[in-house]
Amino acid sequence: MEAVEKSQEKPIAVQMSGVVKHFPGVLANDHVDFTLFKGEIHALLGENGAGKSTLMNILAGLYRPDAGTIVVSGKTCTFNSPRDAIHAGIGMIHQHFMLVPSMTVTENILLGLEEPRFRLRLSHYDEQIRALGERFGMRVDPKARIWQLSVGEQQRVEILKMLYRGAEILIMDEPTAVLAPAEVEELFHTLRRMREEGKSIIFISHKLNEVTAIADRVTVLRRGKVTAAGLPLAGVSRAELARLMVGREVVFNLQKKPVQPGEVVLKVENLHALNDRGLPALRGVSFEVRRGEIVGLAGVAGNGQRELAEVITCLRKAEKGHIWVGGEEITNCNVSKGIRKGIAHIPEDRTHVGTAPNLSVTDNVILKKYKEPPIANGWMLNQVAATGYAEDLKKGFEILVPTVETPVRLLSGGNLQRVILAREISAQPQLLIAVQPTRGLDVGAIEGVHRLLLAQREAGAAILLISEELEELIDLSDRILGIYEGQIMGEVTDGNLEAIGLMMTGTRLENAPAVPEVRHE
Amino acid sequence: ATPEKVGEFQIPEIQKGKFNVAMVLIGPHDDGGWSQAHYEGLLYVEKNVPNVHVAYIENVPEGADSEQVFRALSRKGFNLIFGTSFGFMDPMETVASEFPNITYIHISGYKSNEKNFGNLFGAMETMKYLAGMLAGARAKMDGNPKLGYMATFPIPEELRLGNAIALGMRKTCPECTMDVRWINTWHDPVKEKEAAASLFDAGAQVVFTGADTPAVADVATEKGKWGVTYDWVGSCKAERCLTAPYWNWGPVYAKITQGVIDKTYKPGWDYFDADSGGLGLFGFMEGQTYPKGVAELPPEVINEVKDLVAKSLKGEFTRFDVFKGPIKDNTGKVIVPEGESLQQIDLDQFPEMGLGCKYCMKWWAEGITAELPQTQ
Amino acid sequence: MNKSALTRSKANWLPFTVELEPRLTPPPGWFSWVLTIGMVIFALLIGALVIAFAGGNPWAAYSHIARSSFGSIGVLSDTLVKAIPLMIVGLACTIAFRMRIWNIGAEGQFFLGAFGASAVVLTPILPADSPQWLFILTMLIFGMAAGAIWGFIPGYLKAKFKVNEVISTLMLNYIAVSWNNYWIYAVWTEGGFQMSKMFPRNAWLPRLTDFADRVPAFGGLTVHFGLILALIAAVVVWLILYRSQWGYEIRVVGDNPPTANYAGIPIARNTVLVMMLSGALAGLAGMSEISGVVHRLQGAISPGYGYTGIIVAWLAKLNPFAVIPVAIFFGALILAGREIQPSGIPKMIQGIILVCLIASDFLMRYEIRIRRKGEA
Amino acid sequence: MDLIIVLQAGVATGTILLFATLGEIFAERSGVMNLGVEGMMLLGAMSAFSIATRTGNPWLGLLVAMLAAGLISQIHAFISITLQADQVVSGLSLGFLATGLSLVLGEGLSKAGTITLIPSWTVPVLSQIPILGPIFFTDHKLLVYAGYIIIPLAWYYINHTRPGLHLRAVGEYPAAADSLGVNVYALRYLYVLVGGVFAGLAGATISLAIAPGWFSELTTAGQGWIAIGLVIFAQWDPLRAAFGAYAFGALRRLVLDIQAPMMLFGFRNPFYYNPYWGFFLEMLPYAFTIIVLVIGSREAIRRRLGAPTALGIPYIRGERGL
Ligand SMILES: Nc1ncnc2c1ncn2[C@@H]1O[C@H](COP(=O)(O)OP(=O)(O)OP(=O)(O)O)[C@@H](O)[C@H]1O
Ligand SMILES: Nc1ncnc2c1ncn2[C@@H]1O[C@H](COP(=O)(O)OP(=O)(O)OP(=O)(O)O)[C@@H](O)[C@H]1O
Ligand SMILES: [Mg+2]
Ligand SMILES: [Mg+2]
Repeated sequence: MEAVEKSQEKPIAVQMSGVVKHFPGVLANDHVDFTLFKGEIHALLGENGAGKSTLMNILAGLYRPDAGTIVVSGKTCTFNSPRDAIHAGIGMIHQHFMLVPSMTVTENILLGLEEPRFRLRLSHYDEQIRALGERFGMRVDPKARIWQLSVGEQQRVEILKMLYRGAEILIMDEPTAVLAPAEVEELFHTLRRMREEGKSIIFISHKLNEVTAIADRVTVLRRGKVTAAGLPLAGVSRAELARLMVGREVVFNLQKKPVQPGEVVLKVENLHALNDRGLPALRGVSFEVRRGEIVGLAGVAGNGQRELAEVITCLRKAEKGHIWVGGEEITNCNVSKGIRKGIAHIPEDRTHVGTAPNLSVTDNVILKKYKEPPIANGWMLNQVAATGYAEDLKKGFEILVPTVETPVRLLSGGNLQRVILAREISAQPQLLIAVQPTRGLDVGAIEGVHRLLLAQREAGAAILLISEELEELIDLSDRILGIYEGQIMGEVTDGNLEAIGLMMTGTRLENAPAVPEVRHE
Repeated sequence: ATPEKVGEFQIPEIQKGKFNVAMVLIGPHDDGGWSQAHYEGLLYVEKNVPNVHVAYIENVPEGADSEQVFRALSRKGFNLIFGTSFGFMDPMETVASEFPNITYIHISGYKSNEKNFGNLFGAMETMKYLAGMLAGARAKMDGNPKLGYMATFPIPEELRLGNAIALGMRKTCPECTMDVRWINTWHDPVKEKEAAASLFDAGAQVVFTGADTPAVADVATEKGKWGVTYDWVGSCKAERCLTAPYWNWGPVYAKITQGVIDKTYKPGWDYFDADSGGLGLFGFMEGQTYPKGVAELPPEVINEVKDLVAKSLKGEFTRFDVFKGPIKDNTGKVIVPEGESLQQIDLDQFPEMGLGCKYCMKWWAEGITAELPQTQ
Repeated sequence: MNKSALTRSKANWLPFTVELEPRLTPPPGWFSWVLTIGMVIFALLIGALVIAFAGGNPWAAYSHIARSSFGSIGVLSDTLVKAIPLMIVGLACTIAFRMRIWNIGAEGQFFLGAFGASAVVLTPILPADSPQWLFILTMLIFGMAAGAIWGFIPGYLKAKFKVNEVISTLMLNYIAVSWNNYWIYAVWTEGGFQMSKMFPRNAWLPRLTDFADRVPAFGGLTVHFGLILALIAAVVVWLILYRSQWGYEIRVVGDNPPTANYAGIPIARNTVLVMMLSGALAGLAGMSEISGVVHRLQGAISPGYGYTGIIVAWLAKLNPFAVIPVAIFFGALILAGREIQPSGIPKMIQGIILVCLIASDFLMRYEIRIRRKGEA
Repeated sequence: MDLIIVLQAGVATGTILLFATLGEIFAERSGVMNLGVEGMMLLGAMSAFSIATRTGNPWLGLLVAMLAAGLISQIHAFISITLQADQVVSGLSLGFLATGLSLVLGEGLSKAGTITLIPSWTVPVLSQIPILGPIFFTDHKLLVYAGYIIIPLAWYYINHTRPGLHLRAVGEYPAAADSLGVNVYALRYLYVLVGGVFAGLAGATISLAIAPGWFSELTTAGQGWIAIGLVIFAQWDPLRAAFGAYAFGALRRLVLDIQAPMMLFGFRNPFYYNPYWGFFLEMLPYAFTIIVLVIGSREAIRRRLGAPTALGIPYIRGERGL
C-alpha cells in the first residue's frame, strides 16, 4: 500500500457512474459520476438538498439506486443493504449519529458484526476498542453509555465503529455541523491520521472553509447533478466553489433600506439555561434588539443558539437572568403569553416543531390565531373565517398548494417554510425570532424569505436572526453578534468576515459584554 | 376420545307445522355439565315427543342480553322456550308478558305468572345428600375425614345443597367436616380447577362442585383424592370421580312439552322429586355400575344408599326427609327441632327476601367449617 | 416504507414490477369510503371461506345475519339497542384517539359509569319515588362523573409521569371489574346473587315499548332514550373536534405534540381533560346501558363494548358521525351473531374485517404503481 | 392456608403468564407491541388440545400450538411492520381474529373428554430443600421446569449475546442497527414470531397441563392481557418477568386460599368473614403494575431500563432519526 501511496497515479477506491435516484417528486441524483482515490480526502460540496446525502446513502448500501453502477476497488458491487457495503469496506458516519443511546460504546461498535458468534464477552472487546482508539488518537471509554457522552465523543465512537470494521473508505456526512471549533480541529487531526494510514475519506459539507482546510479534491453537486467532478482543491478559489454550488455569482445584493432602529424591544440580561442533556447551554447572555433592526447571531451549531431561541420564546426554562419584551419581563412565562406579547418564532426544525403535518394548511396557519376573533368565536372556531384567512395567506405569500385543505405534509420544503413564515409574519409581531429560516430552501425561495424578513424590519419589527449561513447573516443583519459556548463573543456591525470568524471560534472581541462575575439575583 | 366433527353450525329457526321448542343456555351446550344436561334433555324431547322441532342458543349471559335473545326467539315464533339459568328469570318474565301465546319455562327460579311463564326445578338436595353419605364414608375409609364444597354464589340453592351434603356426610361419618370456597361463577373451568385444588391442598379428601363442569374430578385424579361432579350423567368419567348427583331433564321436559301441546300444562311453580325420573345419582341408576371409588366402600354403606335411592324413586324419600329435624347448625344452634321438617319456602329463601320463611336457608349445617356468607 | 425494502421481494420473472410509492397528493375523498366498503366485502368473502371450511353455509349465515338484525322493526330495534353503547363508547375512543391517547380503558370506564348511575338508585342518593327526569339526570351526572374519574387517573398519570396509557387503562379495566364485583356481590346483592335489585321504573330510560299502551306498534321495541343521548353525544363530539378551539387543540396535539407545545397549547392539561371527557362518555355508555337496558347492576353488563368501541372508532376513521353507522353495523353483527351456534363465528368475522381494514389503510398513504420492466 | 402451597400453585399457574410475558418481551424489545397475546394464547390452547385429543400425544399438541400462534402473529407483523399500521389497533384486531378463529375451530372440542397430559415430575434431590423444594421442585408439570430453564436463557440471550445485542438495538434505535447491516424488518418479524410462539406455548400450557381442557374464551380468561401488563411490570427484563409471573400466579391462588383460615397473623381474617374482600386482593396486581409504571417513568430509570425507545414506532428506512 505504501508503494501505491507514493506513485503519482493514485488507484481508484470507488467509482460511481451514472447514479440516478428518484424520490417521489424529486430527482435527488441525476446521473451522478463520482470517483474517489485511495488515500485522499474528497469533499462533497453542495447546497441543502443537492443530493449529497442521497448519493452517499447509496454508496453505503442504505438506498438502492434506480440506475447506475458502483465499482469498489475494481469490483462492481450491488449493495442490497448496508451490510454489503460494509463488507466492501465502506463505512458511513451519518449526520444524525447512528448510535443506540442506552448501550455502551463497545456494544455500539459490535452491532451488526458477524463476530462473536453468540456469546458476547464485552470486557475482551473493551480492550480492543480502547487500543484502536489510541492508535488513531481518539480517547473514549468503551464502557460508557452513549447518552453519557458529548457530541464530539459520540462522533469518535462513530469513527471507531467504522475503523473497527476495517473500513477503508469512510463517508462523513456533515461531521462538523455539530462540533465546537476545538472539536473540529481534533477531528481534522484524526482524519489526517487516517489518510496517512491509507484510508479514503469522503467529507460532506457545505462549509467552504472546512473543505479547503481538509480536503484534497472536491466534487460539487447542484440539484442532483455534478457541477464539478474531482476538482483538486489546490488553486480553486472559494468564490469559484460557491458559484459551482449555487449556480451563479453569489453577490447577493439585497436592497436594504436604512431604517432607524427604534426603542428596545427585546432585552436579554445575563441569561443562563441548560440544554436537553442538562448541561449549561447559555452562560450569561446579554444583548438587546431594537425596533426596526435585524440582529444576526452567528455561531457554529450547538453553541446555544437553539436554546437561546427557545428561552426567549418561553419554550425552555431560564435558569437565571431576565428577558424583557416591549418593556415587560417575560422570563419563564408560558408560551401562549409570549405569543400574546407579539413574539413570533420561525423554528429551526420545521417538520418536527412548527407544523402539524397531517392537518390542513388552514389548520396550520391559524396555529397562533385560533383564540383571537374573528377566527375564534366564543369557544367556537369560525371555520369560514379561518378558511378565508388561509386563502388570503395563500395568495399573499404565494404558497403553492391546490387547496388550503391539503395536509401540509404533502407540501414541498419551500412551501412549508412559506406556510410558517406566513403564519408568523402575518401576526405582525413586535419581535421575530428566525432560526435558520432558509435551511433546505432553494435559491429562489431563499430570496423570497429574505425579502419578507426585510419587509418586517421596515414594518418596525425587531428581528433576531439565528443562522449558520454567514452570507445570509451579513446580507440581512444590521448588527451581528457571535455566540460561542453559550456566551456572546462580541458584535460586528460592518460585516467583517474575519471578526465574525474569530467570534465563532471563541475569540472574545473587545466590545463583548463582560460576563458578570457577581450575579445580582 | 374423538371430538365431535368440527364446525357444523346451526341457527335457530322454526319449522312450519311442527311444535317448536327452543332452549337458551348459559354455557356451551357441550360443557360436560349443567348446560349439556339440559341440552340432552332437549334432544330427548325431540326424539320422544312427536312432531317437535328443537333449537338452542348457547353462551347467553344473564341479564339484558338474555332478554333480547328470548324476544328474538319469541318473534321467530317458537311455541315453547326453556331458559336454564337463574338470571334468566326476570328477562323471561318480561318477555312472557309480551308474547302471551308462547310458553316460557324457567329453570331454578321462583317466579311464575300462572299463565304462560312457569318455573321448574327439582330436589337435587336429595341426591346431594346421598352423595354426601358416599363421600363421608369414603373420607372415613381413607382416614382423612375432610370434605370440601366448591360453591358458586351465596344463594339459598347453594346453601341448601351444601347443607344436604353435610347432612349426608354426617350420617356416614359423624366426625367429618367440610370446608367451603366461593368461586362466584357458574361456569369458569379454570377457576373451578383452582378452587378445587385449593380445597384439596387445604386437606380435603373429597370435593363437591356446585359449578357446571367436571373440573373437580380432573383435579382429584391428579391429586389422588376424590371429586364429586354434578349436573350431567356423563360428567363422572374421570378415574377419581366418586359419583355425580345429576339431572335427567329429558322425561321432565318431555312431560311439560306434551302438556303444553295438549294444553294441559298449567305454568306455575313446579318442584319435582326423584320420582319424576328427573334426578339421578351416578352409579346407582338403572344400567349403571358403581364407580371405583364407590365400589370399594363398605357394603352396608352402599346398601343404605341403594335403599334410599330406590325409596326416593318411589317418592318415599323426599327433600323433606333430608331436611328433617333435629338439625343443628355449625354454631351448635338447633335449626329444626325434632319432629319438624323444613318447608319448601324455607328451602329456597333467605330471611331478607321477605317472603315469610320460618326457618329459612341461612345457616351452615353442623360440620361445615366456614362462616355464613355475608349478604346485605 | 422505503421502496427498496418493499420491492426487495419482487419476483424477477414477472414482466412488470409492482412498486409502492408514498402518495404526494391526498387521495380523493370518496376513495377512503370506497376502500372501506370494498375491504368489508373482501373480509366477508374471507369469512365465508372460513364458514364453509367449518362446515357452514356462508350464504345462509350472512342472509341470516342480515335478516335477524335488519329484517323487521323488532330486530332493528334490538340492533339499535346493541349499537347504542357501541356508539357512545366509539365516540369516547374517537375523542381520545384524536389526541393520540390510546384509551383502551373504555371498558373500565363503562363499568364505572354503570356503577355511578347505579349508586344513585342503590345507595340510594335519590328516594325511590323521585320523578323520572330527576332520576335520569342524576344518574347521567353520576355515571359520567364516575367514568370521568376513571379517565382522569390514567390521564393524570400520563400528563404528570408519562405513564403509558395503554397499560394503565388496561389495568384499570380489571380494577373496575373487581370494584363493581365487590359492590354487586357484597353490598348490593339481591339474595346472594351477583346482581342488585331491579331499579324502580322511574330510574329507567324511556323505551319505545313503554309507550305501547298509546302506540301499540311500539310493543316490544326496547330501543331506548340512550339512542338520543348517543346522537347528541355524536353532535357534541363533532362540534368539539371540528368547531371548537379546544377540538382544534386536540387535533394539533394529536398530530404533533412538539408543535402544540411551540404554539403554547397546554399538552398536559389537554391530556387530562380529554381522558376525562373520554371517560365521561364511556361512563355515559355504561349509564345508558344500565338505565336503558339492564335496569340493575350486575356483572355481565358488557360483552366487551369497551373493546369493540375502539374498533368502531377506528373503522369510523375517528369521524364522530361515521361512528353511528359503524356502531350499527357492529351491533348487528353482535346481535345476529349471537344466534349462530357455535358462537365464535361473529367474533371471527369481526376480526377478519378489522384486519383487512387496518391493512387497507396502507393504500391511503401509498399508491401502487405497476411498471413494465425497463420503464424508468 | 399454607403459604407454601399457595406459592407452589403460584409457580404452576404463573408459568402460563411467564411464557406469554417472555414472548411479549421479545416482541417489544424489538420494537413491536403486540396486544393480541390473549387471542394467540387462545389459539395455542385450542390447537394444542385439539391435536392432543386427535393424536394422543401432548408434545405434538404443544408443537402445533406454538406453530399456530406463531403463524398468526405474522399477520400482526405484516400489518405493523410492513404496512406500518398502528400497532395498538393492529394488535387488538389480531386478538379479535385469533379469538374468533379459535372459537370456530375449537367447536365441539370441549366434549373431547380426558386426554394424555404433559406429565408431572418431582425433582429428586432439589425437592428436599426446605421451603424451596416444595415450592419449585415438587410435583410440577415438566413445562414448569422448562420455564426455569428458559428464564435465565432469555435473560442471557438478551443481554449477553450477539443476537440479543441486535434485538435490543432494533428496538432502541432501528436506524442505527440498519446502518450497520442489521436487517431491522427481518428481526422484527422474527421476534414477533417468537412472541407468537411463546404465546402459543402459554396457551398450550393451560390446555395441556395447568387447567387441562378447552373451555372457549374462559380457557385463557384474560391472562394474555395480564401478560402485557407484566411486561411493563418487568421493565422488559426476563428475570423480573419471572418474579412477576409467579407472584401473579400466587395471588390468583391466594384469593381462594385466604378464604379458609379464621385467623391470619393473629388477627381475625377479614377474607374469611367476608370472602368478598378478595375482590380488593384481585385488584392489587393491577394497581401494582400501575405503580411500577409511575416509578419506572422517572427519567433516570427510563434511560437504562425503560421501554425500548422505538416501541410502537414503525421503522421506515431513510426517514431521519427516530
Ligand atoms: N427519503 C427521502 N424521501 C424523499 N425525498 C428525499 C429523501 N431523502 C432525500 N430526499 C430529497 O432528495 C433531495 C436530496 O436530498 P439529500 O438529503 O441527498 O440532500 P443533501 O445534499 O444531503 O442536503 P443537506 O445538505 O440538507 O444534507 C432533497 O430534495 C430531499 O428532499
Ligand atoms: N424521508 C424524507 N422524506 C422527505 N423529505 C426528506 C426525507 N428525509 C429528508 N428529507 C428532506 O431532505 C432534505 C435534506 O435532508 P437532511 O436530513 O439530509 O438535511 P437536514 O438535516 O434537513 O439539513 P442540514 O443538513 O442542513 O442540517 C431536507 O429538506 C429534508 O426535509
Ligand atoms: Mg443535511
Ligand atoms: Mg444531507
